[in-house]
Amino acid sequence: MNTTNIILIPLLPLLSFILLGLGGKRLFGDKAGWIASLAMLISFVLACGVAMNYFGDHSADAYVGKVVFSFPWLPFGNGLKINMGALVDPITSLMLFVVTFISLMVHIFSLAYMKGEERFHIYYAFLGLFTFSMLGLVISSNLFQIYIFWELVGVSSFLLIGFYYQKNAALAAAKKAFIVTRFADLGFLIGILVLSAEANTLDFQQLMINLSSPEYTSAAGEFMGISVLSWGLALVFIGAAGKSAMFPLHIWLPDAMEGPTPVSALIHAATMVVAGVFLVARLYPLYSIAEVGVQSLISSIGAFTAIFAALIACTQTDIKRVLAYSTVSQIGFMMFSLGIMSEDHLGYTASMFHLFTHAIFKALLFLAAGVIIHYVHSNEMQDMGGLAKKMPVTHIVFLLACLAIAGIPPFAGFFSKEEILLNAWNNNRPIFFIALLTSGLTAFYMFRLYFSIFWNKPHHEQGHGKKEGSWFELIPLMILGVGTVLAGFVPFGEYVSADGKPHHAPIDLQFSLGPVGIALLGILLAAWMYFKASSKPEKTAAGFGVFYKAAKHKFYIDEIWLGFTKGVLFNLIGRPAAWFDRNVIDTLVKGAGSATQSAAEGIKGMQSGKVQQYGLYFLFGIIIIVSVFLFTQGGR
Amino acid sequence: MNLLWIVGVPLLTGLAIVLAPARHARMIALGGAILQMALVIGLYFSFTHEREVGNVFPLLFEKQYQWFPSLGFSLHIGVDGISVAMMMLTAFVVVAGVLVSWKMEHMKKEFFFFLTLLAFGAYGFFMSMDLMVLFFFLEVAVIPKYLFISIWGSGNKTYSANKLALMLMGGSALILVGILGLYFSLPPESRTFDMVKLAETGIGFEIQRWVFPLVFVGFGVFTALFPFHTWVPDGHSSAPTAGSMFLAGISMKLGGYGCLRAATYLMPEGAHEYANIIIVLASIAIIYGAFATMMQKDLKYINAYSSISHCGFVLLGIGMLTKTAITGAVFQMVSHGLMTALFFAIIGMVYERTHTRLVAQMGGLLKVMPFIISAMFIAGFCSLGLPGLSGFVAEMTVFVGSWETKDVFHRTATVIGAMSIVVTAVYILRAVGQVAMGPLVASGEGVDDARWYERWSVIILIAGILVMGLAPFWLYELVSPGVEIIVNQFAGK
Amino acid sequence: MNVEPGLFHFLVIGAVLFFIGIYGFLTRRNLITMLMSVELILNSVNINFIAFNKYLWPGTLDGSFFTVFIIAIAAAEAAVAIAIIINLFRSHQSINVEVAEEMKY
Amino acid sequence: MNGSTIVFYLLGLMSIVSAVLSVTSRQIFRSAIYLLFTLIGIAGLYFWMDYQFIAAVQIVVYVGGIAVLIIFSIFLTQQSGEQLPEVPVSRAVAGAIAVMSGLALVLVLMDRYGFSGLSDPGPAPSVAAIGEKMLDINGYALPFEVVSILLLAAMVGCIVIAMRKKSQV
Repeated sequence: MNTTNIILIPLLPLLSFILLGLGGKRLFGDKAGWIASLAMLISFVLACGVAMNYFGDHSADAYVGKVVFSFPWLPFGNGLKINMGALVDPITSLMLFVVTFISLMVHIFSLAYMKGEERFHIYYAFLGLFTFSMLGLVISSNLFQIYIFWELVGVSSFLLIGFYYQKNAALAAAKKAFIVTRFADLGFLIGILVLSAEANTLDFQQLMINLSSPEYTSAAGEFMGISVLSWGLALVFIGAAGKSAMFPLHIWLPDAMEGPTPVSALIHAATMVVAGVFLVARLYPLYSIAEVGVQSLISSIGAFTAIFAALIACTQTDIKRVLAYSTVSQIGFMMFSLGIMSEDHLGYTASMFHLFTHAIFKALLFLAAGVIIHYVHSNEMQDMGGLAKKMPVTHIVFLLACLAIAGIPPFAGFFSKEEILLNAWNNNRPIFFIALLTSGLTAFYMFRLYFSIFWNKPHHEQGHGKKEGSWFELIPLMILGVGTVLAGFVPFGEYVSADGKPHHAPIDLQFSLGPVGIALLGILLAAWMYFKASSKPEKTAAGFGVFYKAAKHKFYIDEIWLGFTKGVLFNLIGRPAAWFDRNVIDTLVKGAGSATQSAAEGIKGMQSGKVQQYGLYFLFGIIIIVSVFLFTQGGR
Repeated sequence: MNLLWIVGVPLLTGLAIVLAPARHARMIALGGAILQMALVIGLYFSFTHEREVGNVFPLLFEKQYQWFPSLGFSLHIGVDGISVAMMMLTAFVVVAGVLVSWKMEHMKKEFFFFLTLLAFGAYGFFMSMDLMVLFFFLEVAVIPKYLFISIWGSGNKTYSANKLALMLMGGSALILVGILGLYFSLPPESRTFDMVKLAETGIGFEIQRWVFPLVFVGFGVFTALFPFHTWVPDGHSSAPTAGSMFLAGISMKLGGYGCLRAATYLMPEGAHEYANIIIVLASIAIIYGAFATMMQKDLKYINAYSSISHCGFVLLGIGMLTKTAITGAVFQMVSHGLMTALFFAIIGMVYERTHTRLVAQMGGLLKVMPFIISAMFIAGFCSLGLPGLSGFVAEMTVFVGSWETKDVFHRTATVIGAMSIVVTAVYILRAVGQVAMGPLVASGEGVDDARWYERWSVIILIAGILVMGLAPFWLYELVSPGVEIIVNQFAGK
Repeated sequence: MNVEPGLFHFLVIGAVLFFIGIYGFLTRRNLITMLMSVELILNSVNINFIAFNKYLWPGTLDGSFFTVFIIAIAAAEAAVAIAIIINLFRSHQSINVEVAEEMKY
Repeated sequence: MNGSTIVFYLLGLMSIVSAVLSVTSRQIFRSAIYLLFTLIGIAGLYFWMDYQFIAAVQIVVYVGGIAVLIIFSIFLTQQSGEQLPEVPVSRAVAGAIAVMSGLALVLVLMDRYGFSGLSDPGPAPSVAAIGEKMLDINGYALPFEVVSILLLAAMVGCIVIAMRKKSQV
């Protein structure tokens, strides 16, 4: 295991950030993208090396986590300290590969896609910052370290969503993304405090040993009837839910589509949004010993988010928003899979597997959507249609990705989704049925998208002979397309499992019939409605009535949040606080001042300069003093 | 290293400014400020060198000169890690403040003289080990501020200057009463103003009980202790740019340092007695300041109110009385000093170009002044506690330290404090986002980016923020022995 | 109470005159009337001196001398005061004390 | 109650009543005349006490000198017959309260102390004794000279103050 390599993996993107951020335009001009892509390529190669090295080492019975490097970054006085380190274990290796791979694809894709942007170098600088933060997050060996990078990915996401900074929508979306995740991070932070105080350490490995030790579990405290450990984990889960856009904190993700499309592919589809899943997976050993309530919290929120987002996705018309809701839904799958704990920990492997395959095909979908959007200059579905012939490469890879996400064998999504469903079937039937329904919906909305874009009505408006896209765009699409086809065949369970031991995931063909069947049903329905332009969609929508309208308006969650922030935070707390400060406290202060002043005004008259008045005071004074002496001690 | 150099250089600089022609004032001030910075950095290195060679004596470079022997006080100076950290903060802010005021035209000789005088007061304050001398330097650092605001200020400056001066003087009065009360409550043979001696001999609980609140509240006024914080918004918003930087960057730290050194260190039992009240007030200040900030429309008011919130962390840390929390309080002082000075410097630059400080009248300025606005983003991110910048380190240390005490009260206070990070994010992003992003407003057309002196001013402060944010361990190593001495006072009792 | 006039009676007269003088001094705004009040005060003091001299130390002369000196000084004082009053009247056309307030502020 | 006692009370009453009138009258000229009566009454009291020399000085200096001086200055500064402004009630009341309480206090004090002089004082000093003592080097010679100088100074001062300055013409 080469320590330097592991440190270099995140540092190269950081270097590219610093170089491009400080002197980008002057030093490199239009070559900025190449510099960043080169750094990313080296990172990717190193990451592959690390992963192969790690998984290639079969000497031990199981894959164990190794802290390959660690130094105290910030000690606290009480024995706790933030160590900056690198923990290499199966999911780290996996994530290193995924992040560097997707990031590399996005870097290459952007060379063409973002060409001619005024802030081209800044874009690459931010991509570098994001990639650095995300890589730092996945190699974290310390709970606080993960929080640090967690915040950094949040801020790079803010910067990238707001990349088109002159658009008000971008500003609003960037703020919303940051603030909503920040709100969730509050839970994470308090969770960290709880866990660290319980375990007296922040390092993951020691944390898990300490908190699962019998000495601790026997002496663990309670708060409001729930063990402190469960509190801590539930709070950490809030953070994870925020970053991974779980209901009801999902509202930021669809808006985040205001950012450049490659950014959506990288951050809001493949990597950052799964950080929550990664975090829960990182703490999986603790969640598995926590109270059942915490586990079912995770699984029920995940499952609800999955179906909820899928329903919304069926009604959206902006293709990036459809994809965004689809992302939310798929992350819901990963999340509930983690939450359904069982003896064999199949959910863990399945979730990670799905994370892996989803990253590839969702990045593909977004990048393809980017190509399409550039081609038709619109995000709206009704401006598209009949593009199949104009954009053959995009068409094929898009189809592959849609099949993958719908769970049609032998594409990537099939295998991972199958494991998730199997785990749910074995351990939690209600969630299984929800997930099954969601699978059908997924197939439906993805093919709705596919048919609307590529078939439906003939494309005639513009761009005869227009190029589909530059090779810099198409090559990453093809690579990802290949990945979509092949990723499912990775014997994933061999490498990634909760306990590090190889895990043979059974593919039960009989069991698969149901999910695949329902997915096919969804596809057929979509084909029936959208293959040819017709009025069927409108009629169906009308048939659903209020329900359709609610889904179209995202079930009004945004409005509820807006009402909460505007109504409660601003009007109920902020405004009174500001008012109170200016009018009550300041009045008290001013009152002290003006009381002094008026007292002075009052006694100013005594200093009239009139001798007679002074004489009067003098006389009174004498009288009073003499009387005091006379009647207090005058008795003698 | 003789500490007197560090107070001597600003004094000599001030003298030179007075004597030299006005057109050289800024050059002399800058030279003096840079010399001070060099001295302070040199002090840091010789300090760490002494520590490395095993000098474990709590105070280094200690010196004691007779001053007023008949009144029982002497010029007793010495530094520990906390002082060195605070002095470095001062040095950074002073250089940045001089640079920002480079184009000051109105009464520039006086302006730079007072700037230097403030530095003199602050350095002296951070190294004095005698209560009376401490008080003397505190006053030296306060009075020029009144002049800053009333001469070079803007807006409702007379009102603000009066308010600031009166409230700070009120605080000083409490401190003086406390100090004198302490002195005369002691038995005659052990009467002294020397803090080291006082800490050694200890002060009776009955005395601590009534002196502690006086001294703590007195210094608390300086560091915006709720409800004595209302000078902060008015004072900061009326002061000239460099004045706001000093006010928020250094003066508010005088209060925090004083609370730590003169109140908590000398009177540990008093601190225990009142810790819960301090925590309650600090928590209120944190969350209430944050919410009040959310509704402000003027950039300077936003930063001033957020200073109330951030200084709440200093007091929260002190109130928690654990080593980590107090370390966090010191971190927060340094961090907030740098960050808020940077913020005010930038607000001044933006104002100079757009002639407005109202957030609603700005927008899209990133396009025309990328350097300034990028720095503003950094200041904003530091304020909302982004890792890699100093604010994060400070806040997290306070939180971890606060969480240590395992009861519901302390933990509730911590959670309330932590809640402010969300509110902070809201107001910072609202303000900075509005200023930087969106369509460019008309007032931003054709303005230029930062000039060389502004660039350097910003770079110096950002360098401080980054060094602290990226490598907090060295600051920890510097500060923690000093904090340990304070905490041992509790343990010893 | 003894109706036979004695020391006490003179002292009472002196005190009453003294306070009448004070009253005049405090309430009048005219400089001449104020001067007259001052004369009353001085006279009441003289009465006391003489009465003490007569009833307490009959063999001595000190009370008388004080009285003489007081009268002499009162004369001087009156002369100076009237000179000032006349001068004031010339410059202000009034001898009301409240008119002369240039040095008040 | 013999004649001497009646005379005493009459003299005392005259002094006090005219003193009161003197400080309250709104006619400044009358005020001066009442003052004159008070001074004469006091001189009478000195006679009653057998202090003829003091009484004589009182009449010569006060009645003959100061009172006349005051009357002259009234003529110089005031059209006679003009009424003085009325004293505001608040000022009168404040003054009265102060004076009354002061008087009460003094009377209480005197009552406590219980001044009781000799019931039969000896003979009053003769004018000759006064003259001798006045010029005795061990007596009052120095004060006498000092007072002389004071009077001289006052005289010079009066002239200087009251003299018309050239610029004022």
